[in-house]
Amino acid sequence: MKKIINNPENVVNEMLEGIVKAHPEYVKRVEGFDVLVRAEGPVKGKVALISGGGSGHEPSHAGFVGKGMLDAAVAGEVFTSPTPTQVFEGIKAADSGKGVLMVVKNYTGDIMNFEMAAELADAEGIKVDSIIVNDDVAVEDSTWTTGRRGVAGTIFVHKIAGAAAEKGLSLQEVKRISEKVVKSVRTMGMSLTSCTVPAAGQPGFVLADDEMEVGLGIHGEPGTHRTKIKSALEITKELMDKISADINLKEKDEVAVLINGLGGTPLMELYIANNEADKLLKERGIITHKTIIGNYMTALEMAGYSISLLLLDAELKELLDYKADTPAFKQA
Amino acid sequence: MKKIINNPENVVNEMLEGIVKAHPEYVKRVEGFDVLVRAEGPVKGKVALISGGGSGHEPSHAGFVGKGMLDAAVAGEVFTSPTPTQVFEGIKAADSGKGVLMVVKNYTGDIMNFEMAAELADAEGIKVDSIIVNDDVAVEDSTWTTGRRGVAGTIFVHKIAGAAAEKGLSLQEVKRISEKVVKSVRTMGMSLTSCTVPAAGQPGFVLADDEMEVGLGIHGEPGTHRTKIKSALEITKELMDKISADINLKEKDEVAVLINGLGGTPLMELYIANNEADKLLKERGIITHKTIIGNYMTALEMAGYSISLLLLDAELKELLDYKADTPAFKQA
Amino acid sequence: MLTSDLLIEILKNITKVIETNKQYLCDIDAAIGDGDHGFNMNKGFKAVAEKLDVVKDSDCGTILKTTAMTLISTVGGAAGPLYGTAFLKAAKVVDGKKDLDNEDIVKMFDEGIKGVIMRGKAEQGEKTMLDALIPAFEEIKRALDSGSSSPEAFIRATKAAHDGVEYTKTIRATKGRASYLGDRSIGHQDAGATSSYLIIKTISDTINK
Amino acid sequence: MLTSDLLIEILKNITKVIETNKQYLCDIDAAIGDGDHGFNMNKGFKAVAEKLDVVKDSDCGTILKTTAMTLISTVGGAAGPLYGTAFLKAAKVVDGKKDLDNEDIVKMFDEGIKGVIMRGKAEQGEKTMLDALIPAFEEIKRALDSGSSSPEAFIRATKAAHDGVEYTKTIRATKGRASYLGDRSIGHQDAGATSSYLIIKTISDTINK
Ligand SMILES: Nc1ncnc2c1ncn2[C@@H]1O[C@H](COP(=O)(O)OP(=O)(O)O)[C@@H](O)[C@H]1O
Ligand SMILES: Nc1ncnc2c1ncn2[C@@H]1O[C@H](COP(=O)(O)OP(=O)(O)O)[C@@H](O)[C@H]1O
Ligand SMILES: [Mg+2]
Ligand SMILES: [Mg+2]
Ligand SMILES: [Mg+2]
Ligand SMILES: [Mg+2]
Repeated sequence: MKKIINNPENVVNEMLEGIVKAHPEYVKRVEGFDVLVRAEGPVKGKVALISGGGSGHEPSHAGFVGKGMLDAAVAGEVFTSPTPTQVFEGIKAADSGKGVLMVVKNYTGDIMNFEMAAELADAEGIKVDSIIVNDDVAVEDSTWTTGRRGVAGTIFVHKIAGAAAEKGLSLQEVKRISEKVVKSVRTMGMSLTSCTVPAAGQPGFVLADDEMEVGLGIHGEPGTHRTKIKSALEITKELMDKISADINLKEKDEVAVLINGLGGTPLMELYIANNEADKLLKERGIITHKTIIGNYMTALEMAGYSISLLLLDAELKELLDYKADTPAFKQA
Repeated sequence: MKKIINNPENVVNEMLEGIVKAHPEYVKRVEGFDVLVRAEGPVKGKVALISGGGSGHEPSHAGFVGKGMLDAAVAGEVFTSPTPTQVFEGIKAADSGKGVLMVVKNYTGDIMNFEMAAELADAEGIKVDSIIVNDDVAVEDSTWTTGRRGVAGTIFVHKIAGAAAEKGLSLQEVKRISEKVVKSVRTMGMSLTSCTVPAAGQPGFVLADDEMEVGLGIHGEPGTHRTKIKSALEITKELMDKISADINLKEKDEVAVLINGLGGTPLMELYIANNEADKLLKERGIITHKTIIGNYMTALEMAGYSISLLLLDAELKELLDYKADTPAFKQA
Repeated sequence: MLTSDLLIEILKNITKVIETNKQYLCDIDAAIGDGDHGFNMNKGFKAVAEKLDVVKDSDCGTILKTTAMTLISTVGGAAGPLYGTAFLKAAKVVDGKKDLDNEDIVKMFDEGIKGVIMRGKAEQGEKTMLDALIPAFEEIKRALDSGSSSPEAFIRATKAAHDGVEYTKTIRATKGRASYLGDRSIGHQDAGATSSYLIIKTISDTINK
Repeated sequence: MLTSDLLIEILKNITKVIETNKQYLCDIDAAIGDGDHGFNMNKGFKAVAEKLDVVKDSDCGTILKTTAMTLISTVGGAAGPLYGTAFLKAAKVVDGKKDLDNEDIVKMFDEGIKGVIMRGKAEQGEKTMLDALIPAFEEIKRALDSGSSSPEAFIRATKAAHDGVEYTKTIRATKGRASYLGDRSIGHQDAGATSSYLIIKTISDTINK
């Protein structure tokens, strides 16, 4: 394992310290907990948006704490959901009385820990609701399974629900809009390499020099299938086809595109992929309203990327374009 | 070689297409050339700032084309300086009559190609000057060598000279300020892995599983020495000591810090390194005015990072804090 | 008869067994999950062990509640809320009691498992810890009903839990992280079922000592 | 006597030789540089070869100027401006001439090398292409002065260039990318010196055919 770390058991704590030191104008730490809240929080008069999950997905989620996005982010151990105690601290630190919406990625662990935190908050009279993000079309969404995973599409929920909250909408409204985003966003990813959880010291799986894994999750979970490595065009087409089929895109539809790096992919490759994605969208007569490109929801140093498409309507478009100012996402 | 690409010979062109498609509100391409200029360029009434060099350092330099930073970026083949013809096109496309300042990293190839481009521009009556960035303290700056390399500190030149140009200062003033930045910035880096130029198909060097390379350049050039991998604290201390010794930092000095990922390093590790860097600065009583952290000057998928320190005065501070709006650097 | 002292000893032994099997549980989880189950469980039970001294003279309810709260606040992942809820529900049954009879034991188990089901919304046959826990519980009931002693019942439960783990190899996961793999999860044993088996085995080993 | 037809043939042969040695030049560059010298040169000379048909009936000055401009506009890196400037300066010497005598050849070489020095500000002994070019040039002068034919002179120049490449192995780079390595550059031959040797050898092979 080659990493710029000290003690593998202490990576989350040291990372959070490093974040606060880098961005004191954006975030502060809830003393004694792995929770970062807005430097000026809790912000009066607005619904608080909180998110979190296992660490290792940076800049998710702490990088999105700031104006127009999250009020707090809760960090679990690497790839492990945070405990209810931690989430509960996040809820308390973010709440200003207008209620709290938790953005939860659809993993058994996350669901249960956030749910238990909500029960704790409820017992203290804090209004809490949650939105479950399940954008990964790699996984079949059947009633017999836990359903789709939440992956990079979560960024769109942070951005759009964040704008809604920032504009002062009610908890009910912010939740309604979040649900619309979840219904309208689909993601699929692939990887060229695995990644190594610091405490584990070795990669979760191994890919041969000419192999790639398609449809994998953001925790180094194996994907849906493994194949010989293909060209940027073929890979992008495979992901786009799966996504478009699922979301049923039609000519003249407007979308926002997120080309998300998994941590170890050079920006050059993301742009090459975007070039292909853009061509495929144009071929179908679909209009790209906005493209977001870079490392947003990562899996440590994994090489690979995901594509997310968000089908827009006027309301989502306006909120997507609304200003945001956070360490990892800024928009004038 | 595992990369999300199509034809290795066409990566730069496809990347530039992908950039324009992702950020049409920021950049457009000079038809037929590997040059991106501001979407609204040439911008009347301001000195044009242009930069460039080999590709593979993304988001450098095209990612910094926009308000408050660059007017044009010229992209060479991967790790190869662009030709004078390409640079000349950049100069012509960016110039609005108030003169052009070229930000050049100190490599023989870059120096010569930009110089020849300036000769071409000069012949057409365009006012061109240049600033050579040489911030890498890993390399000895002696009169018998080509001097230090230009590395991540270049970002500070883009930001600060960019602000000066945006404010309407003269070519002479923008150059004076750029020179001050170059005098005040020092960088040193290390890597855990090598990187693979697409056309080459294999890594430039190979590091054993327990080795790291210290003081290397951003083109996969071997560094100053190779050692067993160390802790984040030890690595950061080694880099910081070398930098601080060179720039002669004193108590109460104010600095800007850039913790720059080389492309394959998870943000988690950069923040852990920042935690150490911050402690070391505090120990010496040095004041951190601003921290920039992320992938700014990369070497494809190389894992590793560099630290840059910029010693600030009132003028540099004001310009550093000035607003910027580009794909890869935004500041309100 | 299960005394609070014995309960403390059981919990200490579970901590040891989990620590010994940390890497083993991670490796199992890595094959079809994310490879952290051993770390998660070890972190939790190490924290539990540290709390045991404080509650060593308390009743079984307090001991189990402390265990539950500690697991909930330290483990995270899927295992934290599930085991945490199991212990919490079990604690309620024996609130205030220092000595537990067979009926208490059955009730504790029953409530604990119901807690897991309530929290995780899974049932038997979905390749989870329930595939070890439920057969073990049924075997305990059967054994005690037919007049066996509780040490004997736990020996039989251990065997049932072990069979449950083996059974998880033959089925497809439809809950938890492994469910994303579809049929590719077949052939691998479930990590949570394995830790449940280890816990039941440790109870058995301790009370049979 | 060097005719414009022979010059065209030489340039075509250089293109072939560079293509054949593309990987070899990259590998040499990779050891102490950035591993692209072969690609850079190959890209440039392939572009030159494409232009040769257009200028095949022109004078030597035009042919060399076209070569120079093509190298300048396609190669990039350090090699582009250096070889480009060399050809540009050489072109000036023979402007308008279709047939070159020995004096022209010497002058062309002299000006070309001066161009490299002007552009790159290096001198002999800094582990660059100059360490092959300068000894080769001196040998040509010496040979022609002592009455040798130009084919003979180039055979001797090739040997001198080869020795120059060997010499670069023994010294430390103080110019170009390899200079960043300090003493670690010793023991490796210089990529640009190697391509210069290949070019001189190709001239020699062509005119000796
Ligand atoms: N819904 C569920 N009901 C019961 N057990 C579950 C459920 N989901 C997961 N599990 C159990 O949890 C185990 C995984 O725990 P762990 O690895 O600690 O959490 P995570 O999956 O979050 O990494 C699985 O092996 C399975 O036995
Ligand atoms: N200042 C200089 N003067 C003469 N030759 C030089 C100089 N700098 C570099 N070179 C030559 O250029 C060669 C490298 O060319 P190339 O690899 O194409 O460019 P780059 O170093 O930009 O990648 C070196 O091997 C050396 O011979
Ligand atoms: Mg986990
Ligand atoms: Mg080069
Ligand atoms: Mg797990
Ligand atoms: Mg080179």
